Amino acid sequence: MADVVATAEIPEIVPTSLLNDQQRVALLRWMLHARIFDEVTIRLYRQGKMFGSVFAQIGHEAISVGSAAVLQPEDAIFPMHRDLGAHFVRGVPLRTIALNHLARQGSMMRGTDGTGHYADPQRKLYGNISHLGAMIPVAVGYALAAQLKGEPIVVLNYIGEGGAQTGEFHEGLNFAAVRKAPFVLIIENNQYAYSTPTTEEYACKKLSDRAIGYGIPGETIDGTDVERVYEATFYAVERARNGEGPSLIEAICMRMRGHAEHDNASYVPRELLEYWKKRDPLLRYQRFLIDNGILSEAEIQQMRREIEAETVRVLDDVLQLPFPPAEEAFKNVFL
Amino acid sequence: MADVVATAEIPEIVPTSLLNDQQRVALLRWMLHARIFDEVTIRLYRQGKMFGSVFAQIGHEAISVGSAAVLQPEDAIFPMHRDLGAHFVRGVPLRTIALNHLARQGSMMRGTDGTGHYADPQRKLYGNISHLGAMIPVAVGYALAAQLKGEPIVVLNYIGEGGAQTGEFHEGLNFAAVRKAPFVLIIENNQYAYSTPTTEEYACKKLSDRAIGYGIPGETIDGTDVERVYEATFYAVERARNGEGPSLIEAICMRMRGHAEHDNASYVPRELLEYWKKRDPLLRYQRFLIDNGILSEAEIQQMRREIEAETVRVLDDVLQLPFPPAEEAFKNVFL
Amino acid sequence: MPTMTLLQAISDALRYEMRRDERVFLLGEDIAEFGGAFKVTKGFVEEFGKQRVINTPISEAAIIGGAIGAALNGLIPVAEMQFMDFITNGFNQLVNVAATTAYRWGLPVPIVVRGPVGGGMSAGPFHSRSAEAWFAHTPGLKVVFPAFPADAKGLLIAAIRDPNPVLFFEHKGLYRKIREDVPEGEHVVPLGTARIVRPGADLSIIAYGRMVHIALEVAARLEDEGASVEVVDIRTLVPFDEATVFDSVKRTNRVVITHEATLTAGFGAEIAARIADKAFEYLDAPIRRVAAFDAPVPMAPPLEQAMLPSAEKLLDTCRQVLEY
Amino acid sequence: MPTMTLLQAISDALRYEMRRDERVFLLGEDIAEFGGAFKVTKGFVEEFGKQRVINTPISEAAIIGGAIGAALNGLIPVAEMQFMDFITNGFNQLVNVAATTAYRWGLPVPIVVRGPVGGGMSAGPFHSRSAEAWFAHTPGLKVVFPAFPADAKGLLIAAIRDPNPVLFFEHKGLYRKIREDVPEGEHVVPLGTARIVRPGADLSIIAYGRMVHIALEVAARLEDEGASVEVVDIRTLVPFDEATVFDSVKRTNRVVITHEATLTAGFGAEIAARIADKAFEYLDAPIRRVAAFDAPVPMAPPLEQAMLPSAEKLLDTCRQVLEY
Ligand SMILES: Cc1ncc(C[n+]2csc(CCOP(=O)(O)OP(=O)(O)O)c2C)c(N)n1
Ligand SMILES: Cc1ncc(C[n+]2csc(CCOP(=O)(O)OP(=O)(O)O)c2C)c(N)n1
Ligand SMILES: [Mg+2]
Ligand SMILES: [Mg+2]
Repeated sequence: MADVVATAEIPEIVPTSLLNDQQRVALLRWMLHARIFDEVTIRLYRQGKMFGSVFAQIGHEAISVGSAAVLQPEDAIFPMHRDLGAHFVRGVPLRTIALNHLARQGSMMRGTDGTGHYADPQRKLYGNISHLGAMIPVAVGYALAAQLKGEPIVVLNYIGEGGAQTGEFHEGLNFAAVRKAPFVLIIENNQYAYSTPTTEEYACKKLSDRAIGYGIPGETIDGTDVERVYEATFYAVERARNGEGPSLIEAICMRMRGHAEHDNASYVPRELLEYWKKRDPLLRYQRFLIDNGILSEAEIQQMRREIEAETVRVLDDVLQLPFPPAEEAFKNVFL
Repeated sequence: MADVVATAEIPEIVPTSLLNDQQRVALLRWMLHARIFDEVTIRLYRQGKMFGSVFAQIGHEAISVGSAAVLQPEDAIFPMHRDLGAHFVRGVPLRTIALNHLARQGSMMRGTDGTGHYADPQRKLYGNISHLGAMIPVAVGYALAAQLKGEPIVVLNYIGEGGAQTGEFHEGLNFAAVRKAPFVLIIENNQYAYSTPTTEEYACKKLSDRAIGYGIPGETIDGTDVERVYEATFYAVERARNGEGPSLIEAICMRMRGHAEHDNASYVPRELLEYWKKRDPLLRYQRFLIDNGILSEAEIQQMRREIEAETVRVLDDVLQLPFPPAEEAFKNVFL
Repeated sequence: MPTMTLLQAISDALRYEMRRDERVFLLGEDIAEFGGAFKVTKGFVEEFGKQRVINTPISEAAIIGGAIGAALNGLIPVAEMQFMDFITNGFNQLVNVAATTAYRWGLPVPIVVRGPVGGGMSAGPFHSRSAEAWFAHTPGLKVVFPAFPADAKGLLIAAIRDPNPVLFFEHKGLYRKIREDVPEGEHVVPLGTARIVRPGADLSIIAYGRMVHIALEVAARLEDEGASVEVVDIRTLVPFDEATVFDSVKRTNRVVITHEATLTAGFGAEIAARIADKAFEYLDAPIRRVAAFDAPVPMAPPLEQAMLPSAEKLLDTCRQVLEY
Repeated sequence: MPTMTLLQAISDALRYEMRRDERVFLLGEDIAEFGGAFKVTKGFVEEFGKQRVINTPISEAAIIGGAIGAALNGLIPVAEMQFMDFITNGFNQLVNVAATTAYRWGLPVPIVVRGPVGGGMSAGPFHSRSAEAWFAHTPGLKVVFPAFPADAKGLLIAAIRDPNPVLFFEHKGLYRKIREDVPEGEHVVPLGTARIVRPGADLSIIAYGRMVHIALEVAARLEDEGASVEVVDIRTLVPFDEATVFDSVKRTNRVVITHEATLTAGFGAEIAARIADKAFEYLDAPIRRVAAFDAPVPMAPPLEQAMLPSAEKLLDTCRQVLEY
């Protein structure tokens, strides 16, 4: 893999006619939000000020942002653990995200859980659980219910290429296909499942080829090109909304950090990271926007500064907050 | 489905150059054994003399017999619940089969379980458990162990098209593919999972297309042509033995009886059964052997009579035997 | 009041709830045209259509996970396991997704997972398991195990209306065997209420499911021997009605607990432990349990009868405790 | 004797067995070059190669099922769950295949499934569960839960040599916290033997896993209050060493049982039930249990501390029982 990649080209951003410039700026803003949240929490983690794990999603921003941006507010989204971008797209306030991630007083999860595991039913966002694959059947069931109720919504769900090897991936996707559920599944193939390279996870060329075995469309795309992700998701969502059933999209990217911040990822070959650094979804999109006169370098820097200041402020703030009180432990086991 | 099929042709037996006439006669004998065992147990069931369920495999004989016949004695086989033919091919005595099916004293399972759930480790035959799909990872593990030990054996495993929708199908087959385990999986697609037609089980055209998503060869074949089954299995087994990894074969057939004998299968369209009756794997092979001068009608009838007499005698005999004594219940929970 | 079998009462509850509330729908293997392996949903597809009576692939994780997702989207799914044994293939969905959603998200997951359990019909190790204790040990799941048709109806209706995930165990040996008058229409038995099915003064048998009937048989035989035996049907394991059980023990001072599940770490242990803690001073004899021998459920009748708890074993144990 | 942490002792047992018997091999997620999430198998791939230290896809059913199959073909697999919580995804393989094979086929399934469990480090509901009772209630599975490094080594070696499937629970809170002398080389602790880790006369605390250490702490504090408290580490849940436990209770006449798993239908109930049956006449006080509150394990420290059993709660309960 490392050899193949070292000599590989950096693909150009393939602009889609589905987006206007205002939307493009929004995409960048969400990607910046995600990237900066990671940068700030990584810093806090190093300073020993974080709580819980930091699953950075650096390298994934184009996937969660480009796909979530396609959805309507009524559509539902079931992100995985590197989809912070999608949370921003759905309009979850930074403070809410921070409260939940850090399990602080005021978190929707009352301290029972943390990271991105929360649900925001108003925004139709349902977080993952740790068990990889578990949310696929659940997201399919959500889509099935919409179908039964005659509501024209679509459910967008994500899984890592590692999680795609779970039994629940198979059962969920097959069930969706049989019922023609309005369901789109994006595999975020970031080359590793924790320390395990794709060669030890599966043996097919493209994971989107799994779609053939479910009788649904499948496509493998550049997951570092937010426009490409938007476009592929757009057609899959349209298809689902039209009652034509689910689709599978494999978006290729690279996990640019360790599995979580405790992991220095020394098992990842240097050249691989070098290559993918050049394919950074955020930087390339910034360049694209500048080259096309949509934003200036200065405007982007300004945006960055604002988001960074806000992120630092919110995280610092939230870190000052106490954890929820002990009594919360005894509530809501049953409703 | 029913419409498509009503006008469909009955395929000719496609003779394989891999078989000589002596082997062909053996194939017929095993198929007859399987068929007659079903006929006799169905009769006993109707007379209220059977014990446990009768999962007839009428319509499946070419699959279990044609594939199992490829194996060497050192190879291992993990049949499903309609693979009685494979038990005969492996050389399990009729009496042993009957003792186990009927959970009688002398059964290898000591009365703890019945039907084809037994294992005969000498013959490298490991029965299924009821939970569909469960034996796939187990069979893969068996193959993996052979690989680790450097033993050039192959593991042949079977699953219904219904069982192919379980998570364990996915996890098992993917694991086999990643490890290039010497493993061959045959999906016996008999159009129904209990009452559920294939349209409510999966949405792809051919289940062998699932192989693409595992990066292994896949092929859909006529499961009513024992020569075709032999040939397809032969090349898959050869490939596995050469260290080239697993294969997936989908063998198309029809379940000619109910799910088990309590079920009159009224949900199956008449025309479908009419069509498949003409495609009977046993009768067509008999005709083929006669047409090619390999056996005469009379010889076949003679064979049939002998096997039937033996089957009736053994089953009658075994049915006279007591169940194992109660004390067996308390043994072997742990070894 | 019509007379119904346990099976009919369960069908009746499902039909009643589906008529009353169009959010209720069913999913499972072979439940549509075929009406399910035990015919609990026979005729349902004709009345409610294939949208509300959904045949699924053989994918228990998809069935249970799908039910959870549909519940999150406002529906009330009742999932059938063809045999409860197969719940092991959807185990993760129940214990990790369904059981934690209220706690973590504050959102209701009003699903019911129901199906046949239990032994006694030579169905072998994979069609006979009594698995309720796994779920009773999983906070966030309710566990119901009726013994009588009227209770089955009332409890199933309560389970469907409960905002929490409920496991509903139906002993297949009782499906067509037990018959009684069942209230027509609305009939709710609140979860978490035990019932004294036979009052007595000298000994309490605490039971659920099929063992309630065996306990009644044993109580009748002991009456002939001059002992007055109370039988308490706990009906739901979670929530557990401590008050009724403790009250019984406090009156009789002797207790035998029985279930068909295997002994070790079965739910009977929990009942015994609670009594040994909170009703300790009322006990005049050791707490005994009568349960299955710790083994898979074997198929051949002599083995199965030996492995499962029987009236004889229960009778014997009751005599010992009475004589203690 | 070298001093080892619990984690080192576990690595040592694995290494020792792999050197001794080439049929022993490992499989699990990230266990090869990476050495596993907790580094139990660090350096193993270098010594034993990628054939005997197998990285798997994220497929717990394939890991456990694969182990079973390899065992049927003559090898001795030790499967790691990255966290024992994920065993729910391979549950069916354990309870239906592994647990029934000896009974049905008379064939050994010498697998060990091991991995980290337990709470106390803010790891949340999906990385903290203590799931041993599910398996203790499944006949055909052995269940081991060591508290000390030397025991962990000796029990793991015994587990690997056992012809039956064994679940081996390692409390991750003890991995690097507990350190003691561990015999080099051969060291076997037979499964099914409890150990009195502190003798006493007035009260028996029956514990396993992390709670043994808390029990010792509590016993020390009670000594200052003039009470002599015995601590029994059961070490294996299945098989269960009744003799040692009963003997202790018969001497002290008072008992408190504790585990980190949630209370209801936890293994403590089984211990209580057995004592309430077979050691009833020796009891001078109710049997009390100290366990986790019936909820998922929450993440935020105040909640988690409140939910898990603590030294304070154990102390309190012991005082009550002593004063009874
Ligand atoms: C069922 C299950 N098994 C194991 C784990 C432990 N685990 C957490 S993340 C991870 C790797 C995930 O890889 P992938 O799905 O590719 O997502 P990525 O982290 O690479 O984005 C593993 C093995 C888990 N969470 N769930
Ligand atoms: C995991 C699981 N779920 C449900 C069942 C109940 N069941 C037994 S056989 C069967 C249908 C099997 O269909 P298929 O795999 O196509 O095999 P066939 O009987 O058609 O040969 C079902 C649903 C089971 N045995 N295992
Ligand atoms: Mg990955
Ligand atoms: Mg079928």
